[in-house]
Amino acid sequence: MSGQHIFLELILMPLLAFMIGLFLVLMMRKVRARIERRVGPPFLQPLWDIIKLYVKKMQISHGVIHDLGIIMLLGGYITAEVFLPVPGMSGFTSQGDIITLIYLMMVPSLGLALGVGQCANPNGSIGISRALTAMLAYDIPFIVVIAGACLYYGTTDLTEIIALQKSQQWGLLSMPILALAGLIAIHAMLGKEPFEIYVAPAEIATGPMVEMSGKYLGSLFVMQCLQIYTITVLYTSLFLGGGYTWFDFIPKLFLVALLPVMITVIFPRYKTDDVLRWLWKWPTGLALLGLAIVVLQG
Amino acid sequence: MKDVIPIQTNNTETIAVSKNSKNIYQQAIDTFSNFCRARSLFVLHYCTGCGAIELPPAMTSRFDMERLGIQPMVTPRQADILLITGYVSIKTLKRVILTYEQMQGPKYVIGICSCTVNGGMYWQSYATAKVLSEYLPVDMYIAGCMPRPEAVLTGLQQLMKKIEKGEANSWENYFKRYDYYLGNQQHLFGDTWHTPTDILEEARHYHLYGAESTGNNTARLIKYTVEHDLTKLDAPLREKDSMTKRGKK
Amino acid sequence: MSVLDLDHVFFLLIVNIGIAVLWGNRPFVGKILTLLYILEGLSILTSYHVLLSGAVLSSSLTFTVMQQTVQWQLGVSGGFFALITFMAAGLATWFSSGVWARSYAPIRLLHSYMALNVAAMLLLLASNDFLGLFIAWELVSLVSFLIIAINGGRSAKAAYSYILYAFLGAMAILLALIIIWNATNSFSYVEVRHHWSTMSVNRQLIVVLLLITGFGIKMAILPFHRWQAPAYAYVPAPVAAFLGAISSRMGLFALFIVLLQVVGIDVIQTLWLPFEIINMQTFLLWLAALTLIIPTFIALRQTDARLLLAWHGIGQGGFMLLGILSANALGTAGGIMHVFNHASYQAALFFAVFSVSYRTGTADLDRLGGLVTRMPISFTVMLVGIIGLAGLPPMNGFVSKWLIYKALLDEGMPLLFLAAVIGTLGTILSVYKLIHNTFLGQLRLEHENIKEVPWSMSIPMMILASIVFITGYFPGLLLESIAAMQSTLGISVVDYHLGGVNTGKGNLNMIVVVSTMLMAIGMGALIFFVLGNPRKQVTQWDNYAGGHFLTSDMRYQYSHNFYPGLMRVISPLYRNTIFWLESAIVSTVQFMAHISYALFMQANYLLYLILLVVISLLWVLAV
Amino acid sequence: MQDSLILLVVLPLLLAFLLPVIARYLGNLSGLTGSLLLLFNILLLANAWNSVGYSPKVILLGGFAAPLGIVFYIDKLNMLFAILTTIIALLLWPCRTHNTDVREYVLWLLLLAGCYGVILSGDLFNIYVFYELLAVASYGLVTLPATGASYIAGFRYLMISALGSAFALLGIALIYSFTGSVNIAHLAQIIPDHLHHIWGYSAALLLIIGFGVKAELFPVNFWVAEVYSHADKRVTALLAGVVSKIAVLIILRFIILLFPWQDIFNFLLLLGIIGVIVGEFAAFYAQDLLRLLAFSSIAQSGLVIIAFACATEAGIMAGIALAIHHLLLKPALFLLASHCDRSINDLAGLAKSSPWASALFVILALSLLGVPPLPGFWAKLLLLQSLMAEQYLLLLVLVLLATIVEAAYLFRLFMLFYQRQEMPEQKRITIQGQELYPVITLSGILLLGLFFLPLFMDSLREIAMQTSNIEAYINTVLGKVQHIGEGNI
Repeated sequence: MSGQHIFLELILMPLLAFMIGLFLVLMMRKVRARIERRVGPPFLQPLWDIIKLYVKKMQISHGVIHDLGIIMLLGGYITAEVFLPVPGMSGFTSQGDIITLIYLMMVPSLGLALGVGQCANPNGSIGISRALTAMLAYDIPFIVVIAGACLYYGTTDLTEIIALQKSQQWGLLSMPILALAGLIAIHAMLGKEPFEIYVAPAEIATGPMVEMSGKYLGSLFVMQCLQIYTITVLYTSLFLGGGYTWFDFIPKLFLVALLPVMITVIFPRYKTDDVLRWLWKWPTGLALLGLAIVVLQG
Repeated sequence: MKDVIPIQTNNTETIAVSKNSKNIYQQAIDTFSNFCRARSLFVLHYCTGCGAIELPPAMTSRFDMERLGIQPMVTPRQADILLITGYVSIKTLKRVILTYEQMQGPKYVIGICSCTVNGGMYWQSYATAKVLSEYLPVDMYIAGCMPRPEAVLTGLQQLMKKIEKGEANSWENYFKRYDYYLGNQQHLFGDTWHTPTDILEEARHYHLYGAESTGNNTARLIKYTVEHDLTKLDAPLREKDSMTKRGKK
Repeated sequence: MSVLDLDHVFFLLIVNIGIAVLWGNRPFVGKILTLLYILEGLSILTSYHVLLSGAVLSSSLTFTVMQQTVQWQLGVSGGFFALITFMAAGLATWFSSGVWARSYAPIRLLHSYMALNVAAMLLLLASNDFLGLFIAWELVSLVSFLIIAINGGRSAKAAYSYILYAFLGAMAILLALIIIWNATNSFSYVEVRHHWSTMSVNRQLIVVLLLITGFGIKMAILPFHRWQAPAYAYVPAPVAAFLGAISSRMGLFALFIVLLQVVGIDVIQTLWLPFEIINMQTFLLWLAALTLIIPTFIALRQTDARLLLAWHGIGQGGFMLLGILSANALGTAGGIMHVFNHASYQAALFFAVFSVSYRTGTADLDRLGGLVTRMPISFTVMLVGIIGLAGLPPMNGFVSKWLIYKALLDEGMPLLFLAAVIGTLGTILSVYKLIHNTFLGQLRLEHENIKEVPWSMSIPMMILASIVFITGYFPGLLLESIAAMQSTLGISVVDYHLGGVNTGKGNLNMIVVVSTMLMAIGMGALIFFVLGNPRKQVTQWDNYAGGHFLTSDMRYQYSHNFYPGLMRVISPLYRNTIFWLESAIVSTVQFMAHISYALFMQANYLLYLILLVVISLLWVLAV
Repeated sequence: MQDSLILLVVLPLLLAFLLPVIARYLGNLSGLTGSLLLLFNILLLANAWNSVGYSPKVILLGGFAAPLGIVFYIDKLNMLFAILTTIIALLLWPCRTHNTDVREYVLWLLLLAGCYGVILSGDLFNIYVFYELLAVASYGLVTLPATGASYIAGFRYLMISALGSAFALLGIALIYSFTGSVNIAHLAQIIPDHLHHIWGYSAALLLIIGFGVKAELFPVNFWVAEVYSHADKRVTALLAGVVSKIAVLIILRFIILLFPWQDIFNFLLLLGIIGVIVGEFAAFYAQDLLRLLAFSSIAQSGLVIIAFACATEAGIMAGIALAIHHLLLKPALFLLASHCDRSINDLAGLAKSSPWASALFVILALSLLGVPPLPGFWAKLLLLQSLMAEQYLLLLVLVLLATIVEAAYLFRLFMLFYQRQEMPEQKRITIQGQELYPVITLSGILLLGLFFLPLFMDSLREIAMQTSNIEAYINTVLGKVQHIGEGNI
């Protein structure tokens, strides 16, 4: 692969991720509105929000680490995008496998946590405490799912996993229970109700975002786009055979994102304890069952 | 092309504030920015009075603010609009001002209900701040007791138009005419009134320092700060100090 | 290469001890000792290429007893650990050499004990047979006891409990040694390996368990983990860094040598615990996993930064063991690499924590906060350290953990992989608490005038932090020696390059990952700084508190009980079982002691005598 | 040449009777004569050591041949113990203490004569006689401080010891009534095969328990703690170091030559291990430094007994090594502790007032604990090896666990010594002067011996080989003549 080609992918992959992420966010808001019998936001609303936040005339920072956290957060997700294979582009996927990817996805969380910590707002700290707790909650079923999938495919290389699914069958069909557990895990990962303990606007004033304004909040919006994209692509690659072309890839992403959104609207919010208990009970149990089936099969 | 206005600070040093006259690119950017700002409004409801009850219908399925790009937000840091519904008592006003100062410009204030216009049915009350615009630069009043959601939405749409035209700049007045607003605030809260946000410093930073930014009232504030040597500890201690003093009275 | 290279190092160590003992109180001595440690490290490093080729550095020191020739030679594994030791000791001495040394009363003891520790450790690392290993092992235990007890008070108490555990371990090793001797009539590694199968399966099982117990106690594997955290937490900074970085890894080194070189992982795989319940390897792997998880979650509950780090040290030891026992080239490499990585970031973290407590006088996580504006260097070091400890890219902790994860997945051990990840998640939670409660959040009123620590303390920290980053960027630097180690031990060798490893089923190239991260962070910075208006920094009180006024005497810092929701769920799991067990044993011993003493001192001795004779005669009649 | 070794016994006895007379003329200098005597004894022994060589020798007293005559048996083991006894006695010789009573010298000399006699004697009755001599002398020595406590301790000692002697005598009587002989070599031919029944066992038990009193064998050692903590420290050192080891030596001879039965070995193993465990536990509880050392001494004797009870060459070697180690080390420890005869809690911060003494104490105690590479470790290693060779796995574990208890109380002690805590002026303890030179000599021997470890091990193995060679013993004593009568069995 030529250097030029790689460079192009380095720019293009995050950019595409951002754009698709914008539409995913839009879809989420739209679907939510429609379920609530509202019209919902205009087509470019997510973009307007981000631009508006970036062009705020006053930008309040709480210190260098506040800025650094935001930069880490953006940088972490931009890195993660390059390690996610999409149709036509595989970036650096062969240089870092799915384990690397999972841990790369934790870097933005750490960045956010640092930035929020520097804000010195107790609500923000509570939010981070809850976010990390939630991470402990949803990562356990998620890791079991990943382990099961990797065990089934016999590799941790995402491109190989996709290729295997193309030649055999989708992970969804061969490991339906793991796929279900994974879906619940990514629901929690997206931080949607009933798992949105760390945003909790009515309790802790949106937690980590409480002191975020202007482009800081804008960057968080960007992060949200990239996060949804990353998670859905990861799930698609693991269970839906990745994409042959962008035309079947993007619908898969939307489908993956759609399912949690459809469910989320009807829920209120769990307590932190309940999130932990629920996620450690049901999806983890399902995932372990799926893992057992994988182990017994192979 | 720059014209430099020398201004007087509390440290009696002269700093230069440049005022750019805009070229065409900047004008284009400004136009686009205003376009986006008008289409994405985050609202912080400061629901102190009865008018708050009219907001949920405006947000939910009947009227659906979100189709206009208006979303509720819960902290002043994230919000563009401060919606003040109903009467503002003096005690509440302190919080309103604090919240307003923590919002990021461009920021807009909408007073809903008659009470924010002239005190409404509380005009005789000793404990109510009657005219909100004496303490904060208010962009728009939506009168009525209470105004219906349609009125609220119409008001918001008018504000959006103003923003898109680039006319909703009254938030700059708070910096440019800080002395005036501070004076009114001091009139209500006493001479030791402080907030954590250093408005003069911000005005300097964002080049919003005007001729009326400082005056007798800000001098009083600065004097108090210097007297109590609270520069290092900043606003909070001053606030606490003032509160305890008032308690002694 | 001259044969006397190791003599040279030993000589330097003796000089080191001499200087420390004689002039330890002088202000300049710390610097000289640092130089000496560096010199020692360099003298090993200069002949390191020889070690990499599989040769050894031998010493002329030798003696023969019981037909066993005990001699000292440093192989590549020993050399690798020795380098870590010298790095830790050198930087720790440097850290302690400045203004801190002038205020610390027993500085001479500290220097001397440190030198003794290093010397004893080198003896251990260079030992070439079980006898030499055991002698060095006991020496290491004793000098560790000395250095742990240095502060008296709480640390002396911890040292006492340490030495008892250490003796338990030593006795277990001795028993194993005697059993081995009985079967093979030799102490040399080669001979023992050769005659290993002469032992019955039960004996093999007992020996392996005893060795694991003995060496494991030093690295505080479950259920012998209780001594370590208090022992490492209440000592002065350099000591804590040194102990946390390398001292407890001596156990790992010994286990590594014994299990992989002498016993052989293939033997362990074929051993079964009684009733064939569980394979020995699986048993040990789960022990390692528990050693990883339980101390990590105990660390999560700590409110003292030093204790928190010390508990994590135990947990990371479990990680290393997990890697080494996985019987996989990647896993072994990861386990050994984690020793180096852990040494670097753990020392950095201890230094950072002690810098804070040096300036503020406390390491209580409930009494700190917001120090980032006052101590930026310490903050940066701690940030690098916690990213390493948590095992996130781009720091070196990630690489070794990746290797271990990968090995566990490759070997088809998904549950152990899960356990490892749970350990990592727990680590992330608690290290964030560490950095948040120390450096982030609201700065306290009493810490307004705090300054950064002096250069003598911050330079070693920065060196460690850069080591953490560089070995994360170029893990091949370490993998080279690890591959050499694996080939000398005759186990499968990891396929490495400068940037990481190729497995064919998922690769890791840290050069690409880190470069991409740096570039992406650059892009992030570009987006952040170029777009939008310049930022304006505000004070920490300019903070949204629901419209309330924040005041300087009520600085809202969210620090105590940082994870309440999690704790409500998992606190019933903290049962202190081992604590109760330990107290039960202690009470039993005291009871027995009382009885024995009473037997001698109070009872009617003549009665016993007559009774004994009568009983003996009865017995005789029975015979 | 080796016949001159009779002088070892004769000269102290002679001097003991002459000394009151000498003292009348020489006054305080009379103590010196004892030292000179001991020096002479050392020369004598050193001279004899080479000539003993590979084959043991026998001295026929009065020219009568064994089994009828009285014999002194000399082999390397006996010589070694004699030499060590002499050296330690020389080091502990009380002539430097002020106002030493001449009676003390006499008692010391009697004690030494008893020791030599017990070591060298080749027949049961002589052993008994010298043993009694030794015992009587030690009663006197124990009560020398003339304090109430020392009298009580002495009385307790006397009671147990007397009972023990009675048992021993009973045992000898039994044996004599069955065999008509008291010569060990002769008995070694008869007893193992012909007395392998109830009376033989009874005799064995009575002898073991009888001599076990001095050997600090488990159930008959209740005098140890009291006597050691209240007697003069030099006497304590001698009793703990030398006398107990000599008694163990006798037991070793008995079980090797006379009663080589597995039941007896098991019995001794049992007593030994109980001794070790009870000793260590009691020491763990002891709040008084001297008692602590006394209990540790019991435990160490238990270890020696265990080693000997293995009754293999390796076991004997280990036992001798342990015995020599303890014999050199315990006197030093007791002397170091001589000024610290009170609650160990009062010793907090001792290292500050007497740094060298505490350092020495710690090193010696570590050797006691068996920390490598100190000499104690090698002795213990030998013991463990011999236990393992006999597959006494449980015993091994118990010994090792007891070591942990030992570590617990010793390290508690060390930590008290090095506590950073100022001692009150009036409580300050220093270890100095007279006690120091024997201590330094003894620890010097121990630590320097470390450099000759391989050499030492080899000679130990040789000694063990010689000791376990029953044939050689019998041949040496009885000559080539193998036609000894069957006695009256």
